Amino acid sequence: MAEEVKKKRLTDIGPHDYNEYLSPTIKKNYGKWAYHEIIDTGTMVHVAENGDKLYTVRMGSPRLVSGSFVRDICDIADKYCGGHLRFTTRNNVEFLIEDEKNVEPLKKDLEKMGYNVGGIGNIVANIVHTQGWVHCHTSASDASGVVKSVMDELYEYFVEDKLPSKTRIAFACCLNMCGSVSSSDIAIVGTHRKPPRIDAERLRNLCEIPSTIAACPTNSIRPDTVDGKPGVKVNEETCVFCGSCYTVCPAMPIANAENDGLSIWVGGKVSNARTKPTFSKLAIPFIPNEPPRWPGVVNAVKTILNAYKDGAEPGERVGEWIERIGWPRFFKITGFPFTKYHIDDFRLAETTMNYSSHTRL
Amino acid sequence: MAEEVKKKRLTDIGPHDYNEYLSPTIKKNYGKWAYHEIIDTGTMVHVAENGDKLYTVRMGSPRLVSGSFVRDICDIADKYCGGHLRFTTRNNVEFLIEDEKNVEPLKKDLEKMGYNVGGIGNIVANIVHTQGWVHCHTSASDASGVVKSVMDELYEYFVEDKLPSKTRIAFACCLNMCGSVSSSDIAIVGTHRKPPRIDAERLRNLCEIPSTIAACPTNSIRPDTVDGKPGVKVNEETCVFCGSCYTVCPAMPIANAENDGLSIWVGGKVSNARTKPTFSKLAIPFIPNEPPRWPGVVNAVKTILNAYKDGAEPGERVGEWIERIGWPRFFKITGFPFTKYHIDDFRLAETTMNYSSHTRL
Amino acid sequence: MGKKHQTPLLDELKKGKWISFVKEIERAAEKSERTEDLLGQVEESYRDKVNHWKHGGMAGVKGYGAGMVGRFSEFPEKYPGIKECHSMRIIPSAGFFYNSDFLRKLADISEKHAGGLLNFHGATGNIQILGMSQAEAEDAFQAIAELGFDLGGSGSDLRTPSCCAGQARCEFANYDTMKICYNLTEEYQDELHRPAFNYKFKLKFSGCANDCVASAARSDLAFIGTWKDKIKINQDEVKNYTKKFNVQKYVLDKCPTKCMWFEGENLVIDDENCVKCMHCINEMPKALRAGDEKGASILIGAKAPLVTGPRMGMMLVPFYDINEDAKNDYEWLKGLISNMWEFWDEYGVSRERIGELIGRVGLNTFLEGVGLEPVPEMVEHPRSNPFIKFTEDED
Amino acid sequence: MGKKHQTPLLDELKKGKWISFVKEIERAAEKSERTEDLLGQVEESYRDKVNHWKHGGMAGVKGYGAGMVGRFSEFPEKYPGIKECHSMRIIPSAGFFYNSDFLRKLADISEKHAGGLLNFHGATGNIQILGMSQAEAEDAFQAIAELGFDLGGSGSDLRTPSCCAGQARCEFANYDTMKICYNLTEEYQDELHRPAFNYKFKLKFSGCANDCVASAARSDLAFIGTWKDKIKINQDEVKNYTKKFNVQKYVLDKCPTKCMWFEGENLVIDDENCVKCMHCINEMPKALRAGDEKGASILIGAKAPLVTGPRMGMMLVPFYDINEDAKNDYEWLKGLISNMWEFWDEYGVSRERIGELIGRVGLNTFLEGVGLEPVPEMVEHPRSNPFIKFTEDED
Ligand code: SRM
Ligand code: SRM
Ligand code: SRM
Ligand code: SRM
Ligand code: SF4
Ligand code: SF4
Ligand code: SF4
Ligand code: SF4
Ligand code: SF4
Ligand code: SF4
Ligand code: SF4
Ligand code: SF4
Repeated sequence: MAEEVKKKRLTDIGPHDYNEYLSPTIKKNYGKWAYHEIIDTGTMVHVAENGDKLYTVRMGSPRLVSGSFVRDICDIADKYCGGHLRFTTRNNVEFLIEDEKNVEPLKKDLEKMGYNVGGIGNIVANIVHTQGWVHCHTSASDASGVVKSVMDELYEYFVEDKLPSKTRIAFACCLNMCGSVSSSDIAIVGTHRKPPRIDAERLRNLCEIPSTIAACPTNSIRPDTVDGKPGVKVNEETCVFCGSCYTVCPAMPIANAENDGLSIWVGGKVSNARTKPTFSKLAIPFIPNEPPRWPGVVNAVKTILNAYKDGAEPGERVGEWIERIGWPRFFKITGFPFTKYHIDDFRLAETTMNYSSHTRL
Repeated sequence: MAEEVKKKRLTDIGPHDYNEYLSPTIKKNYGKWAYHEIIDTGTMVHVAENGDKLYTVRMGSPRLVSGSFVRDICDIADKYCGGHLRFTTRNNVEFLIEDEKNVEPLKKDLEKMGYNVGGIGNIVANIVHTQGWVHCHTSASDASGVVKSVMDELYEYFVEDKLPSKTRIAFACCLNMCGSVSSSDIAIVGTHRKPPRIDAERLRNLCEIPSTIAACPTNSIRPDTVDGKPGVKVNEETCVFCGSCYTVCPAMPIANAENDGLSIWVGGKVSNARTKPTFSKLAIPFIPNEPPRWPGVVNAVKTILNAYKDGAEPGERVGEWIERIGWPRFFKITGFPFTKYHIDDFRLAETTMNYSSHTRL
Repeated sequence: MGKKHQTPLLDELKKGKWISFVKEIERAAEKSERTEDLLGQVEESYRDKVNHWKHGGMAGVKGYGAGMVGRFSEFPEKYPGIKECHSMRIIPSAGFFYNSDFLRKLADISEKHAGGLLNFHGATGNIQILGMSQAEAEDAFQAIAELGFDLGGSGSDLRTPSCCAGQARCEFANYDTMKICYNLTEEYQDELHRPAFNYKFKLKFSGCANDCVASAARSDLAFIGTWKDKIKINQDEVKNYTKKFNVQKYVLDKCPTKCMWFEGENLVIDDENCVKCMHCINEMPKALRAGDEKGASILIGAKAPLVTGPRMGMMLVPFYDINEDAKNDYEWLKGLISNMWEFWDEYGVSRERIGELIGRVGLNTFLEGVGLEPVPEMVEHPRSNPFIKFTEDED
Repeated sequence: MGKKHQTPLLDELKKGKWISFVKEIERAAEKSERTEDLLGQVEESYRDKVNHWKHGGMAGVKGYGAGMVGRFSEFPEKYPGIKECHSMRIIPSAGFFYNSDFLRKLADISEKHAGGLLNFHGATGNIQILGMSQAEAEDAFQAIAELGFDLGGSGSDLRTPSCCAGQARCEFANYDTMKICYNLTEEYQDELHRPAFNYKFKLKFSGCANDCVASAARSDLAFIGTWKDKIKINQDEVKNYTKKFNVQKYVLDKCPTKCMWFEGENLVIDDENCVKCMHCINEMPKALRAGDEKGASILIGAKAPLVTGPRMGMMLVPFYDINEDAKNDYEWLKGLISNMWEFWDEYGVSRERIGELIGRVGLNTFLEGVGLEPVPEMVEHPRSNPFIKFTEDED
């Protein structure tokens, strides 16, 4: 009897077969696409070797969505494209349309419903981001709120094609950096500035001391005896406020209302097109949390984007532009101060120095 | 009385005033040179703003020279250029001639005396090198003998201008690398392959144990007790045979007749012209010592030079050429095997990896 | 029905042109008291400038060690609806292709068993349902399983693999990203559901060097499509492009190896020197296409900054004949992966990603351990320091 | 007179077209028994494939801790002439300019007091006389001093500074390399003669970015000439060059920042973007010249591989107004150097070069220590890891 129940319970059924979700045109032309054309920021067409066409309409998404949102997009998909849709790796929605006639009506419907059509071509791409105050215990800032504030300000760049290249912005609410945040054109990262507080008693019950020590990038955690019992102490001289200890040990909270905020990073990329993938580099070490609309962060991003738009050549990513004009000029143009924080002092710091006399004067 | 003697003794007189040695034309045009022209591999002319001309004839030197050699060049200088001459930073001799008519006779005289005129322009420059078996206790190979063997083979490239750019070869007889060896177009470096031998008794008398331990790049030396007395032991698993311990502690000799030899490095440069200064990279990890004429090393250098000559564009240094064609192709063209030794495993090893999908296939 | 909690700060985020997540939470809150409480707590965070979640906590379904992330409110009395507010991770359909039927049913489940809030998708690629309590987990899981979907990775396990749209909707794909993503997810279900690794392990598949799933920055093992033979040139289309824009300046001059030039009106490519970066093909998709001998490069070790600093994937296998291996159910690859996991298991320490392990023990040690030969493509350049560890066997 | 020792192996090195050091040793040996013994021992090394010197040993002149390198034969009985075979280092004339009178006298001294063998020059730039015994050192020193020359550096001291020919014979020089080299050598005699540092410290001066004295690779402090304002263009000469070679390909395309282009026949340079690399000036010396606001960049920390790997000089002072400071006897620079030496003395450990110290403590700590401000020119790029050490004072 118990056995029977067990058998009925579904488990380890594995991934769903994607083939079920492919539209007829896709199935037919799988692996046989010839080229694509971008029609406008909301629309592109992929043309198969046999001439078949597949239209894609892209729509912005906040990623954190309600069941009602899901039903909205399902309705549209049913109405115009046989219920076929997908999400992109940057959380946009894509409607996969076989009949060209349906493209414009679909877009009109979406706009009527208040959704954002765009995100294709030389635009500001949807900001990849994380949980923030909505769901994560280690967050130094909210995620969705910052993203919303920035996207409101940059909205024109999502719907109009007027940048030198695609600009990929990413947000992470702590240094764990859930996402390709460390290699984005512009990255916004939640940042603490005070050492963890140690709750010695909870620590004894909740934390494994060796793994807590091992979690620290700067070896700032040492074993210690507190009230005659094993504990840890933090060397505040060397602690870099990364929060890694808190990730493994709940008794070392690091969030701090007055001192948490955000740092801004620029010039990373992942693609291998032209240049190799590269990390984002520090632009602004710290901007305080300013909910609900984070004006400091919004302005910083806008400043970078404007400088990029004015200065870059067509096709140049943010980092390629900065490499061409040089970092000193980047700081000059944006007006961001260059500080000691910009000079690396971590493990491989010495490899980031200027080993040459090359300099713009 | 004692005081008087002391006064007479010359001491701390400091550097000699160079002005005494400048020819009239140089004095007159000091800081007022307008341009230069290379006439042939042995001759160039510097033209001053006022039109004055100064001819330079360059002559090869083995650097290790006799008093007789010195007198030879003095005679020439007296005969043709008022006794004015200098040495270059790569140990060549330069005669500084004010009267154009003296240029060719001077060169003829030098050639008659068996000296080598050349070294200007797109040539193989004089090989900068070190003491070797002639004078240094830490040498893993001879210096002058290898240099002589290589220069004999490459002689045509010293006297004829037929390379894409100047090729700077350097030699060091041990990893101390006395000279800009670690950043040469082609570098030849004396290399040990066995750990040091420890003479425990001498060590006690001659060596400071903490500084011996600190001298090791791989932390392979540990304190040890030998016969109840303090000493050191070497972890042969991690020792990289660098000889640094021998430099500070005479009781840890590392030279080894069967296992010493030379490694070959390529693609370094010091100038900031175009590209930044860069280190030479490993081409061949080991070639045994083959005195008196080191055919293995000579062939290796020749192979690199030929490949460079055939493959590089005008103006390209060795390293710039390799960067353009890629390291895989360098190994393919030269036929040198790529081995585990070529993959860095020292301190900053991880920064030398290919962090991209860029690859020639 | 009035609002349960006043949210003056969050209300500011309903303004503006970009779609508002606050409105989305409110839409869900209309049907869910617990999501009303979520709104309330987030408003408090907006006021206090700190999050109000307890650290971690347990959540999961029977037999699985992964697939749910536990989350508990700091103020369970004030916001009883989110006393438990776990998220459930669901393996997506490869390439994120769906139909409306499935999505509607999933929306229903999210409202029935959780807060009616979802992530399409989490940063690793899972569908996430937010606001679930442990009590509902089993039913939610069964409902999802009935739709043919299973839970994704979390903790020290194989994380849910993900891929770009690839051959389904992209002319640039050099191999079938969706097929291999599906195949390996299926193959390694146990590693995915039951954490037994030192730490997380991620797989991502991009069909070409554009790397639209950011595999080189975010996955321990990244598969990036490439080709071996010559780029195919349609000279007529090249001519069309030259009429439209400055091909010399925007394509040729930006080729990383400068291996293209014009001979008269004809474009010539020195393919031996091409590093398959995709740039020229991106700019002139009608004129240029990758060759026929397609495959993938395998990069290893990418990860986020903690503990030793961020890492990009580094070249491990310059050309993996993935299309051939596909015919054998990816046998060669699975062998390699199993060698890697063994090596990682044996030499890695807890919370050490495979990239950090390689950084610690050195690439050579790793290569020997997994049975790969050193090749120059692995390095940016050979070593420049002279500290060579000569070993007996090579004397 | 027959040869004292047979040298069949070394005789092989008398063949060939390049000038033979063996012949040079033989020429010296004709007048010096000890150099005959040197030949014999080197022949043994050629046979045995190892050197035959004892490790180090003492040698020097009164009141100096530097200027001689002790060297003793392993076989003093067999080769009594080189029982002691020290070398004496002599500060060269700046830029290595000499006249025949001095050189002849020096040759005499080398034959009278040593083995008649010399190095022009040692790798640091000293003249070296080889094969001296301690007994002869004082007389040799006095003879040399009478010629107006002094001993050079060795051991843990300031090493003999050196420089390129600079303004004496080069149109590219942006400052007077020889003058500053002379001045600092004079100023720091005590530091040079009496080792009191943690380790050696080297100064080299190159008049421009071509760096003909390899300062960026071999000196703890490297001075590389540069300029601030616009490159001067002679458009007529540019035209002449375009007739001679492909200026676009070999000059403009190789400019590291691509900051030059043609507008019609005229060459235009975006000087704000020029990194003063010298390439264009090198290729077209008649057409292009550096601007008028000349100075030098100061790079710090270059050194050979041991112990932590080779280092290049890194940018410390992008523009040092050296020509202005020259008017004040290099007062500003001497202040900076004294701050550096103090910092090195205080925080460095024995046998730690200043570059290694900076590597260990971090550039910021060093900058604070010596009183320089951080500027973006110092780095290839700002940090990419997020581990920022925020300090109170900046909050
Ligand atoms: C839909 C999507 C793949 C998916 O499976 O979901 C996708 C689709 C396409 N990508 Fe992508 N890329 C997508 C994420 C990416 C990412 C990943 C990311 O952004 O996190 C990258 C790497 C980002 C980076 O480098 O930091 C990426 C780097 C590229 C590039 C290289 C751009 C460059 O020059 O660096 C191209 C080529 C191009 O744009 O010419 C490209 C080209 C394309 C093409 C043209 C390929 C094709 O023929 O179908 C597609 C339409 C481009 C467009 O949106 O303008 N795709 N693409 C992703 C859309 C994300 C979004 O909603 O905005
Ligand atoms: C005489 C000397 C300076 C001295 O004070 O002694 C010197 C003299 C000149 N150098 Fe040099 N360089 C001298 C060592 C160097 C060094 C140092 C070294 O070789 O160790 C370098 C850096 C080497 C490196 O990068 O690895 C050097 C890198 C240059 C460059 C940059 C070359 C490049 O493209 O990378 C130039 C520019 C050029 O050649 O067009 C240059 C140009 C020149 C000019 C044309 C400058 C001038 O107008 O007078 C001189 C004649 C060049 C020639 O020999 O063809 N000089 N030059 C040195 C001659 C050494 C020798 O005997 O061979
Ligand atoms: C949900 C998600 C963010 C999101 O909003 O999408 C997420 C959320 C968390 N991540 Fe992450 N990570 C998520 C994708 C990533 C990624 C991106 C990726 O996979 O492409 C990364 C960077 C790539 C990488 O793996 O290095 C990432 C790097 C981390 C790290 C740092 C790992 C490292 O080795 O450096 C941690 C810390 C840890 O593992 O303890 C972490 C830890 C966490 C934890 C579990 C917090 C913690 O302290 O233990 C977060 C739970 C938040 C919550 O409330 O759900 N998360 N995390 C993503 C997973 C959703 C999904 O499964 O689809
Ligand atoms: C004579 C000379 C080589 C030559 O043939 O020209 C030389 C010879 C020695 N060097 Fe050197 N070095 C000489 C220039 C250099 C240079 C080049 C330079 O100064 O431009 C370097 C590389 C640059 C640098 O300083 O890093 C150099 C880097 C070393 C090192 C490694 C230092 C380091 O920090 O890595 C050592 C080892 C040591 O200091 O203990 C060393 C040690 C030695 C010793 C003293 C051997 C020892 O183990 O203590 C050698 C004495 C040999 C002898 O019999 O005279 N020598 N040494 C050069 C000095 C002549 C002169 O004063 O003009
Ligand atoms: S980035 Fe940090 S705070 Fe944000 S979701 Fe990831 S682990 Fe949580
Ligand atoms: S916050 Fe980071 S640096 Fe500070 S103690 Fe914790 S783990 Fe270490
Ligand atoms: S390189 Fe080594 S062996 Fe040669 S002279 Fe310098 S210290 Fe001596
Ligand atoms: S030879 Fe080098 S690596 Fe080996 S013990 Fe000596 S110092 Fe250490
Ligand atoms: S990675 Fe390449 S194959 Fe995949 S979607 Fe992007 S462009 Fe297409
Ligand atoms: S793919 Fe990249 S490397 Fe290859 S030819 Fe095109 S632009 Fe050049
Ligand atoms: S460094 Fe510059 S100034 Fe000095 S000699 Fe070389 S080219 Fe002339
Ligand atoms: S000096 Fe160098 S950077 Fe400046 S314009 Fe000339 S080539 Fe370009």
